[in-house]
Amino acid sequence: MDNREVILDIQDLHARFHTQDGVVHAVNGITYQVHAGETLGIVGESGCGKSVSMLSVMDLLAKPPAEVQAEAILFKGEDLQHFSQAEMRKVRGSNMTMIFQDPMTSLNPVLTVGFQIKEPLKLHLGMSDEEATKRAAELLELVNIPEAENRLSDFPHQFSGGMRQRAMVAIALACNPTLLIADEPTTALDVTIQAQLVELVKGIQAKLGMALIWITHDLGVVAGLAERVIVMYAGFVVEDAQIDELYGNPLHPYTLALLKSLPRLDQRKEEALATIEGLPPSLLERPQSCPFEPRCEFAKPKCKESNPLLEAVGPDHKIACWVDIKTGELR
Amino acid sequence: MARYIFRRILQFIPVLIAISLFTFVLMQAIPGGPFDFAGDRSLPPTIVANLEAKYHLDWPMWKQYLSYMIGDDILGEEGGSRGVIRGDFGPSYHFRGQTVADIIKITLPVSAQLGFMSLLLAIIIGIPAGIIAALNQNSWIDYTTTFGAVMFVSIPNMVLAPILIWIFALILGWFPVAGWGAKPPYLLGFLPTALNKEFFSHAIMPVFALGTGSAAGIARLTRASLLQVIGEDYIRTARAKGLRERAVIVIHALKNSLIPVVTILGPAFAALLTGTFIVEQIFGINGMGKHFVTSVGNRDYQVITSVTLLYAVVLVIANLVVDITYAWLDPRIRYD
Amino acid sequence: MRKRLLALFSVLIVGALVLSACGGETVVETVIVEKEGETIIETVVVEKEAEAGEIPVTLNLNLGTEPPTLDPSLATDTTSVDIQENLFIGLTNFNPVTNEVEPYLATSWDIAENADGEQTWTFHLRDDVPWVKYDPISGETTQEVDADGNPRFVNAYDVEYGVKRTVDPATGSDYAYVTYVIKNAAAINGGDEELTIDDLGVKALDETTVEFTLEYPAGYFDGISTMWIVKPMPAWAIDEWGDKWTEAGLIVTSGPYVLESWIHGGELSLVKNPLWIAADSVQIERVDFVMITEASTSFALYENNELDSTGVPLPEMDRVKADPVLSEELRIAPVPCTYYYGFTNSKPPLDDVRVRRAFSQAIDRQSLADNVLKGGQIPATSFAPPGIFGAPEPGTVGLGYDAAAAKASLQEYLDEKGMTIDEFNALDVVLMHNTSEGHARIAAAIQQMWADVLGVTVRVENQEWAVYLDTLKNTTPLEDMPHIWRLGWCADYPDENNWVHEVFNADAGANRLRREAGEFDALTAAAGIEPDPAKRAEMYAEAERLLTEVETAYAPIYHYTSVNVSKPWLTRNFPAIGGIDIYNWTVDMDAKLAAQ
Amino acid sequence: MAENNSLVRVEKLVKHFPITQGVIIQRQVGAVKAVDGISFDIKHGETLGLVGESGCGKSTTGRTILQLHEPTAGKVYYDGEDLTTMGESDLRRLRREMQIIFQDPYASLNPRMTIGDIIGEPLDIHKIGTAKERLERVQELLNLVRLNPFFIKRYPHEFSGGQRQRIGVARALALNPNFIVCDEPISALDVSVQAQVVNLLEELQEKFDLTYLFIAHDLSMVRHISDRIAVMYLGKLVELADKDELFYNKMHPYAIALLSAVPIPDPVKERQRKRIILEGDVPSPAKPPSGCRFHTRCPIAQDICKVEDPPFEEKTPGHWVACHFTKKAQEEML
Amino acid sequence: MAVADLELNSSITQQKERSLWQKSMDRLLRNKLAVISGIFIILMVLVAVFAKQLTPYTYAEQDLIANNAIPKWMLFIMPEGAENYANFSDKFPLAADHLGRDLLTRTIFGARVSLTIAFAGSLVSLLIGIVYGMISGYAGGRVDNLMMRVVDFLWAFPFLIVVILLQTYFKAIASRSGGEGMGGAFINLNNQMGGLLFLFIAIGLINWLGMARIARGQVLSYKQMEFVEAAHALGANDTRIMFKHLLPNILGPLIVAETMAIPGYIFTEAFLSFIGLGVNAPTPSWGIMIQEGVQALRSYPNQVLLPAIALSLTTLAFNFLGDGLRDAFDPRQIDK
Repeated sequence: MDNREVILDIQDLHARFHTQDGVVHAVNGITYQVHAGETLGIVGESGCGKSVSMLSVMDLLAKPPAEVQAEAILFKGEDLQHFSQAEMRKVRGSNMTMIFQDPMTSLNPVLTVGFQIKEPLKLHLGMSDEEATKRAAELLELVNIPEAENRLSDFPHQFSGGMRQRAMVAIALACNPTLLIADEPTTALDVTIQAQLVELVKGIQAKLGMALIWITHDLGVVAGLAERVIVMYAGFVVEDAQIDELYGNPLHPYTLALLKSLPRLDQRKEEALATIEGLPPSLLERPQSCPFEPRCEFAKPKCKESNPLLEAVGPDHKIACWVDIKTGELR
Repeated sequence: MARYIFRRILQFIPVLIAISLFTFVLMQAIPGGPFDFAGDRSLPPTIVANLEAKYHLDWPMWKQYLSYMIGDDILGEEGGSRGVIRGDFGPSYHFRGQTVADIIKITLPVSAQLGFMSLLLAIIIGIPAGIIAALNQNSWIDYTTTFGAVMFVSIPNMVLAPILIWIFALILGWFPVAGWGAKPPYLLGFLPTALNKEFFSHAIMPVFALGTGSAAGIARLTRASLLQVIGEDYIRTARAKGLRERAVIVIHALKNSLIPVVTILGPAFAALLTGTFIVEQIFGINGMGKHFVTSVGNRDYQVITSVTLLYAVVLVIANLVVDITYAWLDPRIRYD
Repeated sequence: MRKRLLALFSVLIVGALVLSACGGETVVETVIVEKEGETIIETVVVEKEAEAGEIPVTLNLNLGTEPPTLDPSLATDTTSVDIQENLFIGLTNFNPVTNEVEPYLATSWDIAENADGEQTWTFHLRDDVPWVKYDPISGETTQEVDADGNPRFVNAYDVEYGVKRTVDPATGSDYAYVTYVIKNAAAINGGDEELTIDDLGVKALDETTVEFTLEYPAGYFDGISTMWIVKPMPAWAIDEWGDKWTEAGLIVTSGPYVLESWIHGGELSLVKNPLWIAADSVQIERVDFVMITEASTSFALYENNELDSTGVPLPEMDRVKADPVLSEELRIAPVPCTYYYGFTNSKPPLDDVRVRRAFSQAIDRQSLADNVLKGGQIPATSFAPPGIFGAPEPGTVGLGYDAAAAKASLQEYLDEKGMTIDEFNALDVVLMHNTSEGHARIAAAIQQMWADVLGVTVRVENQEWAVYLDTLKNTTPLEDMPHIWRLGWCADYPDENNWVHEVFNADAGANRLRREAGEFDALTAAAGIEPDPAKRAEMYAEAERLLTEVETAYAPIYHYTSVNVSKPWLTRNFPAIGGIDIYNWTVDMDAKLAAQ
Repeated sequence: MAENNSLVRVEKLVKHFPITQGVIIQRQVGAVKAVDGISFDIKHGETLGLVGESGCGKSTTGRTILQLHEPTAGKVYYDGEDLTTMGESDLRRLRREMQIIFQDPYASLNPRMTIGDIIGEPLDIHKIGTAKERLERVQELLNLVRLNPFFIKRYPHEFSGGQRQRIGVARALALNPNFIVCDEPISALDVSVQAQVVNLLEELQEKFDLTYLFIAHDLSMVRHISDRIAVMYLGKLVELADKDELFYNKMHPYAIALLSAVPIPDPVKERQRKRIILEGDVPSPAKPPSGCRFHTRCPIAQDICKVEDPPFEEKTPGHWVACHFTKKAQEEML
Repeated sequence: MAVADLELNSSITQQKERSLWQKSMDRLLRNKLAVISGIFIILMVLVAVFAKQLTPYTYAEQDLIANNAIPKWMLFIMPEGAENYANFSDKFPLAADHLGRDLLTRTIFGARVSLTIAFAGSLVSLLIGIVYGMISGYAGGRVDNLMMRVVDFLWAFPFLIVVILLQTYFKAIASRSGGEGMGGAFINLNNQMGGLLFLFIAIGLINWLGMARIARGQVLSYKQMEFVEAAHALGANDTRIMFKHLLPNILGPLIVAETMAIPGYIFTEAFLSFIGLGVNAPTPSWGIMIQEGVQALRSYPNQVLLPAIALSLTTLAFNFLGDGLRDAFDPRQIDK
């Protein structure tokens, strides 16, 4: 077990969107903890609720149409749900920061990069413009942007995609956060640039010691980065395990299938890739059965009857499944 | 930027030539000349001939056009026209003794003041209303503002204006019935010399009648644009920084959302300036729009062509200003 | 950048406020400046000390439009004529009440025949009418002086100059044709190269005597002598300033008022001429004109006490007549103008007199006046209105409304041609008017009358004025000519010659009716030179009868009236001919101020 | 490089997109050198993988081969026929044999057309069969890509990404082509769906003896599906080899760095791997660096690299590389 | 096949197939204001089409005696003192105009003119705009550049001024007899339509610029879409791509823009009527009725009220419908 302090404790988080087509159940009661200095990977396919859950925690969803409920969202022991708007703003951007998927649209195109980096410095640290400018240049240097000082006055469109994402990292790091949430930050980037960014964030994390949540659909990136991984499917956490345990001993049928379906650079082609047939379920109805049941090769009648809860099946290993995939029998 | 402006100004030239030619030819193609009649009667042929000779309307059309554009001395004719290129717009056929330049000097500032203030009103009312509506999306504030905006767009100013006069001038007696509160000469050629009660009390109703439609249009556009911007990723970034909602809107959303609004200000200004006719007519304001329409009836060729030309110049300048503002608002756009 | 813009904006606003803070009244004037050796006319702002003391007796009127010119040679429209009537003295003048020609500049005149058998009119002038100029900056009216420093008075040479200026083709006077009665005027104005301007039949015999030699005898020349085109004009001022000589600050005038300021298209002000021969009898000290086209706005200004007199918009007539106050202020005055429908006499089916008669007799002119026009208009059966020399009494000559006769007349035609009414309607008779709401109303009403009485369908079309007159030219191909068209005619001088002869004579006029010349044309030509007034009147009455009853070449509809409201503190009259005579009006300023 | 069994042969292919300036008279002020003289061939029945980072010109290469872009220079032979000099009608005939599958399953299907119309369109264009025959063919194709023929009247937006991509495949197959350019067909799909599409493509290749040019940036998937792999950088080919040769004997510094950057879903291996992090960004193809285009980011670049563009040579049989220092690269970077 | 069976059972099989048009329609139908507006417009169209059947009077039929007549109940909207001058008659349900013509009838027939202008003007501008914009956008390169410069060029023409000049010309020409050939046929047709034809040609001709720009922009964005490349790859020719692939996709925004532009057309008609360049009397149009009614505003406000309300409600409806259509066609809300 991890003895480090739990800095983020999410308990039974739900998020729904009210749309014209009906209610979309994006997150359906997830529970997990993040420890200080820990790197947590959250993996899942598009629409599994991984981003929405983090945006819910950050209180960044527009309400309406979104609606968020949770038993508790404890950040450093305090329930964020009871925070006022002002208190929440203080947490956001200083203690808990976030970087987003698309570096092209996440920076304001009409404001200089420098201005955007300086904003949280002035806001949360009360720096003067001069101090902030100095610090902003340092931050840009920290994220490996050459001639950092000169580039503060550039506009985002004068930066390449990789540089923009690094500038985003600089903004997120501005106030030495306790927790950095990276929401698919490399998805839009090329492999070599992705490698740059991953190395950068790893290095910074080592230096600053903040906790890191890395949301991605790429099991490869997580493998080289995270200490612990959570796998999500259709708004549920289906598996939560230490990294080696998850890759070496996946216990949820979905995790297993996902890993099997990946072609691997380090392996010769053997035969056709394993596939997961079918599609993820529609989120318009709240599933009463196991959401993976229709696509699951281990499915049992029970899986159709009720939805399994996330349960510990070993030290630091939880799954939400009725079946023991080793035996193919009900647990 | 200077090069860009210079290039744009160079591009105006063919536009202006085309417009002047179009107007010139079209006006002459319409039956009836400026001297076929005097007031409510027609004139004998000898008199018409005298007058046409006096104003060189007996010349072939190409020559008349060149005389108008570049002047008689260049054509090697005696006539005294120095041509538009040297600032001589020729005489008015209808208002004997007045040149087109005289008329423009008096009427344009009035129309410009009216147009400018209406635009200002449109902006001052429209943009905040749009912002308020967008920030309260789907609330009663939003509905009221939007509905009010659409209502105002839907009332023609020829109805609005007399109603304003009836209520605010005749019944309540707050404002004078008609007229304009500024007189020539004008500061810098177009600004009223005194922004006093006299000026504003005269201006308020016509400006309102002219500007509300545009204000409502701008409000709708601002609302739509701001709503779109609020959905952008970088707004989420700004919120993730922990910025106050007001800072998010003012610093991060507003400038972006004004970009599409700015693009319609050019056409809106043109519409306000050329659309002053009805308001000028009803409020008895001595502006260029009113003058233009009467000139068409009078076949005052030089006035028509010159005023059209002038409108075109104002229009292209307004568009240029919009483009420059656009570039200023949006750093992604650079003209060079 | 934003800050800079803001700063600029604030400076502009503050600047404007500072300017506005300066007290006193600002008045705009035209001044002459010497600049780089050139004399330039400029408009400037003049700070006028707010004068303590009495408010001058002021009259507020609406001109409707900008006067196209204040130059007597060039004026053609009522707006211009209204202003210049008060600025320039005329040779003679109409009595505003009786319409008689009475002495003005000329104290008397003789008619004689010269050696060549030509008729001459000799006018004897008074010598005490000063030429004056108003200085807008000092507000003073000074008498003009000549090169030798002698004060200038209006004299016979000024009259000669004025007439010659009008006739000179280079002046481009629209109304020059009215002077064609003067010897050689038509030829000179028409550009006859063999004649010079000095061959014109006008000559100043001395300072106070001017002699006109006429082309042919014209008993109505006294009427012409009242007109602005033959007024004395200041040659030196016109020579100095050219086209600009009528601007405020430059204009040299001779009438009861002087031009104080003239903002083109906006406002125009007159002030009393203190040097005027009858200055004591002029009560109104200043006249402020606005130029508001929209009749309803003008009327609103009147109701708001911002105007002392104005026309009544037709749609407001019902209310005005019913309103206890406004109905008291309403004055309906006859105007010597006639509204008529012309027939294209050579275009089938209007080439048949029975059809024309049917159309004319089917018009219920009284109903039109009562229900559509509402301004007390007099139904017309002949052309010249009462008050014109030679005009028949209304109703004594011509065809009035007679539905049965109209029907019968058309039926007779149809029977003869073997047509049904539908076949007649298939001929697509067009009634055309120039674009105007009033004409459209009348046309719509008459169209309906024809449909009701005769069962004919007439198509109504309208054209913009300039196009319309172009269409009505007698050079227009017959197929482009509408069958029926509207026009109006107003008196230049109160004589039948100006009416039936100049308008309808197939040889003299434009012959829009497309008539063949006949008895009528010979009669009107002869009446023009007939010296015996009684005989002339008889001849004109016969001519009127021939044209309406026998030929029915056109259909007179009504004689105009002017429908005005005037505030109780204003005493005014409504001259039928010429401009408004403000110098004869009075304003009770105490009552006016009390009302405001 | 001509080989007898090659179906497609590309010789010194160049595609520049002009950058113009001027209002009425346009003047070319530069060019985006998207593809700048590349040569390779694709053998009958094989899958050639073409990898590279975004903006390297790999998609342009695919489109230029199919003459969807007019090549600026160079030749493209299909079955011995030169496509670049071919007339419009001949080209239309050959289009039946060459098809393309696109990256974006959303943008590649006309949202206003039904699935039946989309898949049937090639038949319609080439006037093949009667309406009924076409309908049958469409149903057959739907079955082939494992979609229910019942969907024929549906619109693209009613399908998931994977399904749409299969519709795209069905459309490409409608005319029984020999050669298909797969332009990043799986990049936009979720992991679990990628495998479905890749398997389908492989299955179809076997069934219909198809030749693929498989363009991708995901090297793992390229390795899985390709027979040979070409690596592109800034409009040039830098390395071309049999896939195993490329993975075990990579020579070009860029290929080495690229492969090292690909993450492997195995935490144990990830911890042991040597990763080469390239500095900086890919330069703009409008202003490519002089000499070897990779020299600005190359960890072993020497002076000569800035001046001299290394030739694309066959270092070992079937293994082509464009680098002055392949040995040094292997020694220092592996 | 197992997979196929699986697909058959998956969630999407339960839905009915719906095209994007239908989807947009569904979204539109959910917008209450837009639906009400749509119904109102349809109602107005029906009123215009069946005008003859709806009223026992014709628009030109007069009862001079009953000029300005009002029914007694209407007194409550009349100004003070109206009972002293009003001409009471129950013959006309919503009062009569100055010639004793039924106002309701004229308003109903006026809908014909205004709606014809609305639809014909938008049709003209849409057609020209689509063809021009599509050719320009599709051809690209020099052709596009040249064609867009022409649009920019024309953009500098002051719209209202040009309409006034054109309409003066058209009216002058049209009032002459038609004569032979194409021109003659046009003139005759125009005369039969009471002068409408040239009016909406004038309006449409000028408004096509905006449509062309939108069409071109849309074509440019869709041209790069892979489905267009796919069609190329399949051997489709340009015509097929333009009409089968591009046109259906670009139509949505154009329809939205055109709906938004319609109030402008209706207003332009009213404006031209106000300055005497509208349709020929006695054909009623709302513009002419407003112009006539406004003169009588103080005495008979009812006369302007009816056509003004009709016009305002119609433009209001088009505005709301346009808003609704814009939301319904919003690509961000449709796909995915």
